Amino acid sequence: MQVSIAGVTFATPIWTASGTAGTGEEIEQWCDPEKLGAMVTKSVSLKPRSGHPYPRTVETAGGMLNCIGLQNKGIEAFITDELPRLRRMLTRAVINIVGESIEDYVQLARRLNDVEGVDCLELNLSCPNVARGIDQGSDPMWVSQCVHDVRSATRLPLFVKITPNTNDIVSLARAAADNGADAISAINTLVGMAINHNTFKPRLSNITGGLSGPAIKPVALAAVYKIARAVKIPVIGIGGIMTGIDAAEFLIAGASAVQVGTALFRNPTAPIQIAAELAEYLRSKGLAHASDLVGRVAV
Amino acid sequence: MQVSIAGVTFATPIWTASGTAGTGEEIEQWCDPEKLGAMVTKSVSLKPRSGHPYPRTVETAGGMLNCIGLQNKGIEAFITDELPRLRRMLTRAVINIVGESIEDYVQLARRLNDVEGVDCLELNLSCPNVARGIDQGSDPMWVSQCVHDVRSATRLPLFVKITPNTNDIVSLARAAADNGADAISAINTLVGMAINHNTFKPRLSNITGGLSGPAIKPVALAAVYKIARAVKIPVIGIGGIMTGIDAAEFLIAGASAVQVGTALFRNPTAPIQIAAELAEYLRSKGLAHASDLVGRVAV
Amino acid sequence: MNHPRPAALLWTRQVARDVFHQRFAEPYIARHARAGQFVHLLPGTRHLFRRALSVYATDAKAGTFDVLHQVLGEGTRCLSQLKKGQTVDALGPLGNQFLVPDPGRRAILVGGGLGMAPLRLFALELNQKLTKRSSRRTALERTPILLLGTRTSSLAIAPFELGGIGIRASWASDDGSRGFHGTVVALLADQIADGRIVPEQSVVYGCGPEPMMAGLASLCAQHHLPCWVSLERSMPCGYGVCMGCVIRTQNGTGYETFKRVCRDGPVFDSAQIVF
Amino acid sequence: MNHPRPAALLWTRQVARDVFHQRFAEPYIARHARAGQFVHLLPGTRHLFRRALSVYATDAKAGTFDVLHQVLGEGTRCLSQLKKGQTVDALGPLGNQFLVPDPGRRAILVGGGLGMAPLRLFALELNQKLTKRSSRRTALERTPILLLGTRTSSLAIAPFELGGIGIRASWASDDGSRGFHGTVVALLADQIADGRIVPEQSVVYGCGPEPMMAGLASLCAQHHLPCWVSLERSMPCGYGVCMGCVIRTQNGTGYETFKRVCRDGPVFDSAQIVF
Ligand SMILES: Cc1cc2nc3c(=O)[nH]c(=O)nc-3n(C[C@H](O)[C@H](O)[C@H](O)COP(=O)(O)OP(=O)(O)OC[C@H]3O[C@@H](n4cnc5c(N)ncnc54)[C@H](O)[C@@H]3O)c2cc1C
Ligand SMILES: Cc1cc2nc3c(=O)[nH]c(=O)nc-3n(C[C@H](O)[C@H](O)[C@H](O)COP(=O)(O)OP(=O)(O)OC[C@H]3O[C@@H](n4cnc5c(N)ncnc54)[C@H](O)[C@@H]3O)c2cc1C
Ligand SMILES: Cc1cc2nc3c(=O)[nH]c(=O)nc-3n(C[C@H](O)[C@H](O)[C@H](O)COP(=O)(O)O)c2cc1C
Ligand SMILES: Cc1cc2nc3c(=O)[nH]c(=O)nc-3n(C[C@H](O)[C@H](O)[C@H](O)COP(=O)(O)O)c2cc1C
Ligand code: FES
Ligand code: FES
Repeated sequence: MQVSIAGVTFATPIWTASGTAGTGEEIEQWCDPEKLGAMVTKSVSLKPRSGHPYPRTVETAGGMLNCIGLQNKGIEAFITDELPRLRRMLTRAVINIVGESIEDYVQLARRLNDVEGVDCLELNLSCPNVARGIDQGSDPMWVSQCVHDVRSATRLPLFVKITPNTNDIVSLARAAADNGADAISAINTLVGMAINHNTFKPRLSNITGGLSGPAIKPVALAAVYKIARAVKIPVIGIGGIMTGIDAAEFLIAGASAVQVGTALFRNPTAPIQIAAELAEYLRSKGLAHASDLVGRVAV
Repeated sequence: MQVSIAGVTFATPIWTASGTAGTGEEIEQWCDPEKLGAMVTKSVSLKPRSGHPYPRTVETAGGMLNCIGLQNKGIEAFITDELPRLRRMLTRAVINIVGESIEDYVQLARRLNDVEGVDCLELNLSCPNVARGIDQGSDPMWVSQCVHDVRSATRLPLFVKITPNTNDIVSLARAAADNGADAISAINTLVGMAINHNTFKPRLSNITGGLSGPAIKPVALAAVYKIARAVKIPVIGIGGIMTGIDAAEFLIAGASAVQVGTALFRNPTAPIQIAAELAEYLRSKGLAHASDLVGRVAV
Repeated sequence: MNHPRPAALLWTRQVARDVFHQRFAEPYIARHARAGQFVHLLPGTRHLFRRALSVYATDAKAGTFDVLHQVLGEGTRCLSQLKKGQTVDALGPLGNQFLVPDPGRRAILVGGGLGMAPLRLFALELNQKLTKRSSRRTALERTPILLLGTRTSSLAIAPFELGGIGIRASWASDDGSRGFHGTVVALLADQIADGRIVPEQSVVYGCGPEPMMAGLASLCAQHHLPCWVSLERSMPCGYGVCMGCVIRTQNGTGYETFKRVCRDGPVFDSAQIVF
Repeated sequence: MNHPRPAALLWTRQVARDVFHQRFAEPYIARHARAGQFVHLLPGTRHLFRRALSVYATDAKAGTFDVLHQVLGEGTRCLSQLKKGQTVDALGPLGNQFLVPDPGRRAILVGGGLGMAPLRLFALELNQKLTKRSSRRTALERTPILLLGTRTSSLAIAPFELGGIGIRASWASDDGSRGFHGTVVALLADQIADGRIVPEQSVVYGCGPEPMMAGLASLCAQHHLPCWVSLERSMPCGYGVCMGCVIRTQNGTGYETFKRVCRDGPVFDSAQIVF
């Protein structure tokens, strides 16, 4: 099930998604790291962030909303406290970074250049829970500039995570690909809201949040399909993956690997289980490698 | 439960959504028309359209995809075959029109000016299943021009149905409001896809389709909330409404009325049931009118 | 005004591997359902769509209707696991029906697998109607001919209670383990060839998998044999509003290119259909 | 490596309107769970999130654990309707635990409604531990004091099996229908005022609705009485990865502003919390 992306090999195409598996410490107790394709860390910013107050999550039909608001220790504490353990973990470490400006992203990328234990970078250009997260991330010009500048600042394999809150996700993917991204991660969450009909209050402290889970799988699959046909770099599929069959569908649509997010909340061993199911599926189809499935969609 | 929008009164704020209740003939056998706030008809185009081949629908987690492709008789047959019965039906007739160009919309609006039985027009500027449906509909300039031109061509109350496949639905709503729309209908479906993991084929003949149902309710609610705060005209909420409580949440978010779509497939009496549940909810809150709930969200 | 109705399960009988015969109490459907029509059942709260099942039997006096279904996915599994006394939410009866043959023509019922379900009810209807007007009819017209196909003998499900009225099925099996060796369409061709079935004095009614219906349609077209087929589609609504369940029609243009199986069918003149 | 475990229902007892006491067979949780910890149960396939319930009792030998829960919504309803022998998917034990008082201090357990559940297990743990080292302890330290609050007498649920080890609850009720007339926090204030509880020789352990915990925290702060509270949050994951279940902390800045109830808690020093 090994896959190779941007010259890095991953034990399986099933990875954890940013913000849904902490920084490794917790997930290590449930998943054998050697069986994890990669650990994608929670977005880290330059400065520590408190995130939004409680309530931060709500269950919706087939999905959930969150407005965590990027609570994280900041890059320095991350490097001191988290990276050493991540380095010891026998899986790939994909460090997801988030900024408020292009300069932030560049600085974060530079800082991670100098340290050990970082296998790849993932730029979160798509957080719906911070001011301007979507405004910037849905502007192909801004994405071009941001990826271009980060690319100049680092030699690390660079994944760019883009937003589905757009009329044209393909342009965003192209903007990233044309400026040196090594892969596109798609998708982040959709903007959504829930209201308490008794109190008339929004169910999230930040009023709106990001929708994830099986509910958005069709949106993610369409995005991956379109992006995979439009760019030459690999696509990493994300959105509502709960089973090995779901993962297979993303590979068929054109993803070279997938990330598992919300499924981890329900089941801390989800990535391992999904990988096992995918392996079984590949066997049943007589396919030797996961890559044999990639982009096989029959249209 | 009576509501008034653009000078037209509706028996209840619970209407049917375009494309989900036919043209009245079928729904009449299940719903007492007097208890329906309005019947919004399937989109009608200038020329007859065959729509896309089967398969056109697929169930997804908490929702469904469709690529009907606007199968309809065309405006002339619609006026001859359908409108007379609609006129006899004791409910409001909202005629939903769809075109490929602004000129199409103008012509359709003009044609419906001359005939009787049309209470309101709804412009479908948001169909994901036809070429350019979303490209045009997600461009605020195009929406401005289209609404402006249609407004000049008709005196009928004008509702504009906009797409959620955008990074900025508020701009689309503003474009419509600033050019004479009487209300904003939000939302249409989200672009999505499903793949058969056995055959590797897309599950829809048109590859991608529109996602509707409870899965998209959070996206719809966020759209309604934002639009209601940005424009002065009424908002008509659409997306995943299955119960009276769902409808109440849309009113609280700022909708003056709602449309019920996918719920009709599961239950042909859904609008009547939802209206009864909403009435019960209003009673339980000690509210006399549905309008007492509109925009009451506590932020 | 029609409405969804709770139908209470009276019993479930497993009649083959994964195939279940169930009887529900619901007087309205029991009274109104005709052969070819279907009920649209909500198998549980998890599903958005209902599941369509042909009406297999009715008892207007007792107020019951039967279905015969094969467990394919989640929906039919839920149904098969219902407990006695539990209810399902049912719409129906929906769709059009099999119409009796014109005078002088005999009904040839051709079923594949579970497709036999609506044909069985039709055989009973025919028997009843033809008995009433038996004075003006020949014996030949009276008794429908029933041809049933199965993959193999062990999967064959015989329609229940037809023996009592003198209707017996001729079987065809793909592997020759039961009756004619070949498809049921080949069996029909065989019976036409040897004169047992006379096209000018017959009308064919078919129900089964789509490839079989296509084969049946083309055989009948060849022999100028009128042929009605019952078709299946995934049905989001079942009552005509979603336009999801469409079939392509011959010579149709524009809006008429596609018809709705749930409301314009499920029974179609096979000559009208593009398979 | 830990993993989700199927826990089989042994029995359900309804102990009040909408309140159920259930025993599950699951040896690992039975052996490892400590007072204050919780299990995270998947009530059925319809729900995305699990539901957190405090461990109410354990029997390491028999390999069982108990929960006590009130039916609030779909999740707890599903649980309450489980049939004997059916399993739920369980994570656990999760979270931190109540720690025994420092020497010279007596445990005052203050519970509101179902909040009594983890306190009951803690009372048993304390009893066991203190019995072992009883030679070095005074009787005063030995027996925890248990104060329980209820809205009204008819809703009061007494913790089971504590009588046998000599721990008896003092009750407070909002309407005076059982024991002290007032909240359980007022009862504690009362017992401090009349000297039955000596702040310098006590540690408070509270579990109950958040407003009650806030009141308890502020009373204890006033009397410089150490106070541990068990808190509740909606918990998407329950094991620390989602950052959804947070509580605001005193003096916390940046990342430290919010702590996770599921992993940093659910038991917190009340002085650290901003209610
Ligand atoms: C008019 C009509 C009459 C029918 N009569 C019978 C009958 O008497 N006995 C019987 O066993 N089956 C019958 N079917 C087929 C039956 O509806 C499907 O087998 C059933 O819907 C499968 O549902 P599932 O949840 O078990 O399977 P899944 O595969 O999980 O269903 C997934 C989706 O596909 C749809 N679907 C899958 N297969 C079919 C199919 N062949 N036809 C239509 N929709 C499908 C379902 O509605 C659902 O939306 C009939 C279908 C139609 C349209
Ligand atoms: C550490 C911990 C221990 C708990 N111990 C117990 C116990 O021993 N007995 C008991 O009856 N209850 C306990 N609860 C509360 C219990 O988890 C909720 O009552 C339950 O989740 C409600 O689920 P529902 O589906 O029935 O209700 P719904 O209201 O339908 O739940 C909807 C959503 O809200 C969440 N939710 C709703 N209320 C609460 C709440 N008060 N706390 C946390 N999440 C909530 C649910 O997880 C779910 O995501 C505990 C909670 C926590 C965090
Ligand atoms: C609680 C939560 C927190 C998240 N935090 C981040 C984050 O910090 N950075 C990021 O790039 N994506 C974040 N995401 C988005 C996920 O990585 C993923 O893109 C999205 O949830 C869709 O996948 P899923 O449906 O499998 O959850 C978060 C998602 C959730 C549910
Ligand atoms: C099968 C189907 C057909 C639809 N056809 C149309 C249409 O012709 N015109 C239109 O404006 N919207 C159409 N819609 C969109 C609905 O009117 C509605 O905006 C959307 O489905 C969201 O609402 P819901 O979740 O309640 O279904 C269609 C939706 C479905 C499911
Ligand atoms: S199933 Fe909806 S039109 Fe036939
Ligand atoms: S519930 Fe996920 S971090 Fe606590």
